[in-house]
Amino acid sequence: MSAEAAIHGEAHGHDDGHGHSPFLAHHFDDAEQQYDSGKLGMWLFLVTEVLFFSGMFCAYALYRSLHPEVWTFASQFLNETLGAFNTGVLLFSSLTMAWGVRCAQLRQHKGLVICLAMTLGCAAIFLGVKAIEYTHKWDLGLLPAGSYESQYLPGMHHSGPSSWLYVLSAIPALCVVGFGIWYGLSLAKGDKQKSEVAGPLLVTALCYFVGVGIGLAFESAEAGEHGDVAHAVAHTDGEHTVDGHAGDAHAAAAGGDEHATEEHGEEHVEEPVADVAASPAFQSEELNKLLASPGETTMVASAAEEAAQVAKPGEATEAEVDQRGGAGLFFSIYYCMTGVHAIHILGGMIVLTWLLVRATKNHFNEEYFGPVDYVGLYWHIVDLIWIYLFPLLYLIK
Amino acid sequence: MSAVPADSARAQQEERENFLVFSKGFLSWALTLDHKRIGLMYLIGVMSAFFLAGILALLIRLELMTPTNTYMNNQTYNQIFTLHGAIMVFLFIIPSVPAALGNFLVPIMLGAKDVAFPRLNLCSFYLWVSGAIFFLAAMFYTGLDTGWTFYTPYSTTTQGPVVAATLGVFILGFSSIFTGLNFIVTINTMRPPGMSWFKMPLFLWATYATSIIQVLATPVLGITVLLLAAERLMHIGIFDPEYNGDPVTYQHFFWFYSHPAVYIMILPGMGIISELMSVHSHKSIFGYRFIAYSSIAIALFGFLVWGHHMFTSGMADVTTIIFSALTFTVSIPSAIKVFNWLATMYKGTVQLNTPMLYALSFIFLFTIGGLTGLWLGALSTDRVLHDTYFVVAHFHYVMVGGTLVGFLGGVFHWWPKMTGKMFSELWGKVSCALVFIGFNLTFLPQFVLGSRGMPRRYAQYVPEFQELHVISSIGAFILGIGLFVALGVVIHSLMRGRKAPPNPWGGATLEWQCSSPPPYYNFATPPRVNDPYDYTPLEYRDAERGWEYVHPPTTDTPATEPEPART
Amino acid sequence: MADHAVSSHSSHSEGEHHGFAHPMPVWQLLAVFFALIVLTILTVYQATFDLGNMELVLSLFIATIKASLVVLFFMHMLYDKPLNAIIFLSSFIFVALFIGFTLMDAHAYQDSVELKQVDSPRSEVVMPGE
Amino acid sequence: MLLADVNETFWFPPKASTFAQETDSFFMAIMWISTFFFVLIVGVMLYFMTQYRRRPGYRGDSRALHNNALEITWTVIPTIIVIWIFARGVYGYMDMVRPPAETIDINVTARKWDWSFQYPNGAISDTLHVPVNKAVRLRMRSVDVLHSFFVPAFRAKTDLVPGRVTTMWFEPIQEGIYDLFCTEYCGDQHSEMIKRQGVFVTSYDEYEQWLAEAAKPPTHPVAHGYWLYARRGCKSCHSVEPDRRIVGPSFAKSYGESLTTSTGESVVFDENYIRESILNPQAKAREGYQNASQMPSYQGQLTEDELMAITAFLQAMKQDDFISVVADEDGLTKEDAISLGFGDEEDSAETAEAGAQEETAEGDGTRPESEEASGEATSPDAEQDQ
Repeated sequence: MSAEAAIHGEAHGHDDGHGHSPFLAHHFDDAEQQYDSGKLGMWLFLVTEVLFFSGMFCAYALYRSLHPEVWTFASQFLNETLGAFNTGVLLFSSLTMAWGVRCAQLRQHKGLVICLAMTLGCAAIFLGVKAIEYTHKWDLGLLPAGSYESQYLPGMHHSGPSSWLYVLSAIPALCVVGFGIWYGLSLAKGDKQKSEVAGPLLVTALCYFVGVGIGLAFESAEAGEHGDVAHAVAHTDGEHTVDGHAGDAHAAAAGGDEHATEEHGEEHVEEPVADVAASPAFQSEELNKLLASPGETTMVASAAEEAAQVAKPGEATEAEVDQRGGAGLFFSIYYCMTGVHAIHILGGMIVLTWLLVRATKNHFNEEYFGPVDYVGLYWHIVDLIWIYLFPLLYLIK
Repeated sequence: MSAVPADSARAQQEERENFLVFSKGFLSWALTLDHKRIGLMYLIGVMSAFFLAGILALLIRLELMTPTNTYMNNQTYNQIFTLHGAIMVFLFIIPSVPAALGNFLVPIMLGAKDVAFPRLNLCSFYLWVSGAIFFLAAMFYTGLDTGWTFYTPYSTTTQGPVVAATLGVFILGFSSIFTGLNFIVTINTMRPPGMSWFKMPLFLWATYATSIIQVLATPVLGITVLLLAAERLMHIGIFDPEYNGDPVTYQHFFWFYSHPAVYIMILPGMGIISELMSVHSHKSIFGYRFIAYSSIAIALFGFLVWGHHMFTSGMADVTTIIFSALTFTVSIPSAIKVFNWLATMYKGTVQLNTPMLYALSFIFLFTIGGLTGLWLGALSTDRVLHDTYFVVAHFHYVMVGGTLVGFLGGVFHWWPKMTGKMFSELWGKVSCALVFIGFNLTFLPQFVLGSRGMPRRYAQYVPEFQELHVISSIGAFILGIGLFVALGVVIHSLMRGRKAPPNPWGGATLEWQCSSPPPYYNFATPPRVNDPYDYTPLEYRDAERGWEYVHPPTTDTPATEPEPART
Repeated sequence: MADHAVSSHSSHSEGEHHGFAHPMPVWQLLAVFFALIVLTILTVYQATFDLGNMELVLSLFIATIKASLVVLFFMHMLYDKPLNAIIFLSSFIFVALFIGFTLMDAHAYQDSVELKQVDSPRSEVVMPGE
Repeated sequence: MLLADVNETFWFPPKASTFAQETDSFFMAIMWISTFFFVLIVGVMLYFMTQYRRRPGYRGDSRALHNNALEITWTVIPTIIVIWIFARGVYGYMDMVRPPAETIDINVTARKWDWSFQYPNGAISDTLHVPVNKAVRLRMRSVDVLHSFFVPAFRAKTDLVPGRVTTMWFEPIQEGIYDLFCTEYCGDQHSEMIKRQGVFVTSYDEYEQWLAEAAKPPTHPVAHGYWLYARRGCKSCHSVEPDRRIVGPSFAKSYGESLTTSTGESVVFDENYIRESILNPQAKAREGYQNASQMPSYQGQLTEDELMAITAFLQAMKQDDFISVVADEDGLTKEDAISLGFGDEEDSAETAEAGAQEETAEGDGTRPESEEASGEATSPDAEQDQ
């Protein structure tokens, strides 16, 4: 082995003493040992990912099993169609990723670039849809426990895409412009390798807006036809608009109650009543509140508190579940789980871009495809986590 | 064989190619991928963290000389004990043995050129550095007063940089995960031919077990601190009773990591002792397989016992009893190790030098630490002793008497290999004696304090306890002096130390087959893999003041002399 | 270090030899993908029925089948070294331990919990979007 | 003074409850087992160290030894011992968590950084009074962070978890005065959240007598306000000496003053401000105190009358002579109150003596009085127990 080449920190990873691959690190004997080490390392990393997510699954299981009525109430605000669509998108990206590994192993460079580009595009669509889901909930006040806003109190009128969406879309928009310019320049210069990178990246950035568009379309379609969500969005979109009456909290809360009972039908009303009635802690808490309230002046009581007192213990309806802030806990867990998952998608997009650059430089072959395989493993575990998140959050009532 | 010219040529080459001086300049260290240099940088890093936290410990002991506020107010005291605990745990004990000594030793003990992922290794070091800077900056900026455990809801309501500190812990956690991951892959895929699992040095078994815990447990700490940060920033309400969250659940999350982390701290120390006891008794290790299996058993059982930190926290009775039962299972493998170490000395040739004295101190102190765990595992006594000074003394006996003393023993043992310099035996022994006496004087009285009911984390206390606190404080200063002497010994050896032979102690593990310090490529020729505890072919050479193989254990390997350099 | 320690290497199936690479056949990839899509549709469909407690079991059962397909084929676990599979699957034992103990404990002490009403002040929050 | 440290030993505080005997003998049993193993291990170690040390003329054997019988022995014997320790621990623990059917129930509320105890007849005190040889059950709540109730002499300890009611019980067997500690870290004054000689174990008659007197609060609003100040947790953070800061601002000479809040607003320290600061403490934090540890809200814990009484007390804190009386060692005694005109003439005669006695014993100015009879809404503690 040449001593010069083995100097650590200078030529690491470029020791061609064994002649097989320019990427064989000096401390490995052959490409297979290197590949196996990397693969073992990646599986171990996936183990840490599983345990990392386990904390949130634990929180989910805990609070779901303790407060099932909250889950029943809150999960109706999630848009199943969008969830299912996103599941499909992620599954498709998994397919293209797995196909990409195959291409790398078979030296199909063109195919690898296309597969990676499609995977990136799917990731962007996923994030676009997610952006719609998030901003829609933010507008409705469906926020984590500390800032959750009751769905039975007057609030802001919501219509069309919110300004949050513009904020979230700023970076993808910048990406479209930047990658567009880069793509144009590389085409003009005739730099094939650069244009092979810039093109897919431009498509990826555009895919985000495709996702946003699809999300908007589904969201409004859902709001139009589906009873569950219509109920949720009722005081914002529908006939029961109560905005502008902040002082009239009493009436609004009552109105919300009736509305819930009417639209919701037998399947949802029965359960929460039984559940809440079965939980004496809530009852006594409610009683305390009522008993303590006569002594209080209105000086510190906000409109919200007044409305809270109006909800009588006897009528333990969805409005009560809502008021108690338990629904906020659901959304805390929802945002934590999907948010951390979305961060993983973003991280995956960064390493996919790195792969794309290397793929255009023809780095991969049947001896050296480790990076594609490892990123593939990572991408699949992100998909795998979503496979569980989708039914747990969106489907199970 | 023209011995003299060949020898001097070899010496010159060794001089030129040793990893410390082979390439020069700041960047050659800062960007190095060499596991030995990274190990040394870690060593300096963790020692600085230890120095800082040690000074804080002395400040605490000084404050506790009197029952009232001596020179700190309560708030300062709370911040200082938080800093002491957090720095010691996250910046010193967890990375001390695995990251500093482990990085240096794991590849060499395997006869490999480097760890499996050198770049990840460097990345892990910089994560540690940035995590440390972040963490310290956050805590010194306004002062964190949550205790190192960040219990909710105190940590969600107190003023202070909790979010920044938890992010620091998050980064440090990743550093720890990457180190563990690297070692598992290295030990799995890079063992040399002939080194089967049961021909591995026991230090590697201990490191392997530690790495398993690092990979499995640390992510849970990651998500816990992340959720805690979210709790503070967005009030997600999972741990905060204000929003019907559950503080006891936080404790489950936290201890699911932090109890196994106790074994991240002690297992590598046990691995060091296994090596030291065997080498310095010049005696093959007793019950190799029992020690190896007990390391793995401790690592796995360690995941089942986290609840014993919560016996009074409001856990349900049934969980409490189950956790108590499981807790006792983990005491058995530790006992097995101690008995095997003792039996190793039987009929051996015990050399009472500095590393061996540290190892014997370890056994003494760890035995106390382990046995006092019996009171805390048993439910009725733990109800009384929980959160008192008894617990403080117990875990210091394990963490300081165990890990720190083991770490110091390991540093002295491998110091000649790492730096190529011998240290002063006399002063080394003096440091060991001071550390031993000072440590016992500090923490033995705390057992009595605890059983009499002195609660922990008290800035002020009732006057009855003063006598014992004063004794404890005096001990702490003796301990501090002992540690400074130890520091002086190693610094002196760097400047004045005599050149170390390749094998000063007569060790049979592979690291003693390369020169001291090793060349940057570790081994000029692939080392002979033999039983790591077979000392029969080793012979002491007065001229070199070191040990050499007299008859190679296998016939087909080349002569002892490495081949001349191939350039 | 002529060869490496972990020498057992799972056999390369199907006679295709690309060094140690094992390219998945295209039909397998497509079949797995369509199976996943069908299962997704199935799980969405079953969610429209009210099955009570069975719903949770059924949804998770379908999700587990989907996850197994992804792990076995897309992640090549079927063709990988057994060690990797053992490592990955054993992580779930620890997840089960963690979740199991925490849940068991929280349920056992629930009778001592007092829930409080959390104010959800819609009118007090100024929406950034307005 | 009734200091009950007569049976204090080197290892243990006084044995003042039924748990003490069992726990202490178990402690000593583990001690002997541990001592045996420790002496064995260290003895063998020292023997081997000297017997096999490297020395001229001695050459040890370096070959491996192995002995499965020995390995099994030192695996099995410790296993049996720890099983016994576990079983005995569970036995003692079951006793600690299973209260008998007949108990005296006392509600404990912990807040940063004080304890308050509510007795079956509604009396609230900041010290714990229990009769000897009767089982006592504590139902404990925390209003802010984790705390832990620990009386070393009773060998009893349990954490208080906000959002939950934790219970514990003990049966005192020896009359005396003991210490109470908080053992779960709770912030700045954690080490002062103790009741130094604040746990009184008395005969049942004395306990009954104390209870009857403790249930009567003063009727004069100022005295009532001070009474609340001393036992509802104000005292641990707010001093009554001018300009002395414990954690929060001093109460002395505040009423009617104009203050600056942390947001720079100017407010007058008047009735409304007091009320808001008690019910919603973070709304208008005073400048310089925004980084102080957060005060818990008293929303729902004080009645209207009690709020009025506290306001009256703060109003009285303008007067120098009143400040000097309440700021001295004994606080506001009955005689002081009468001499200042805040006394309750009708019941002063019979309770003054007992009250004064109580003062000197506790040294913290609490006095026996009863809860204001204000309908059902006495305190949330009382109701949540229903």
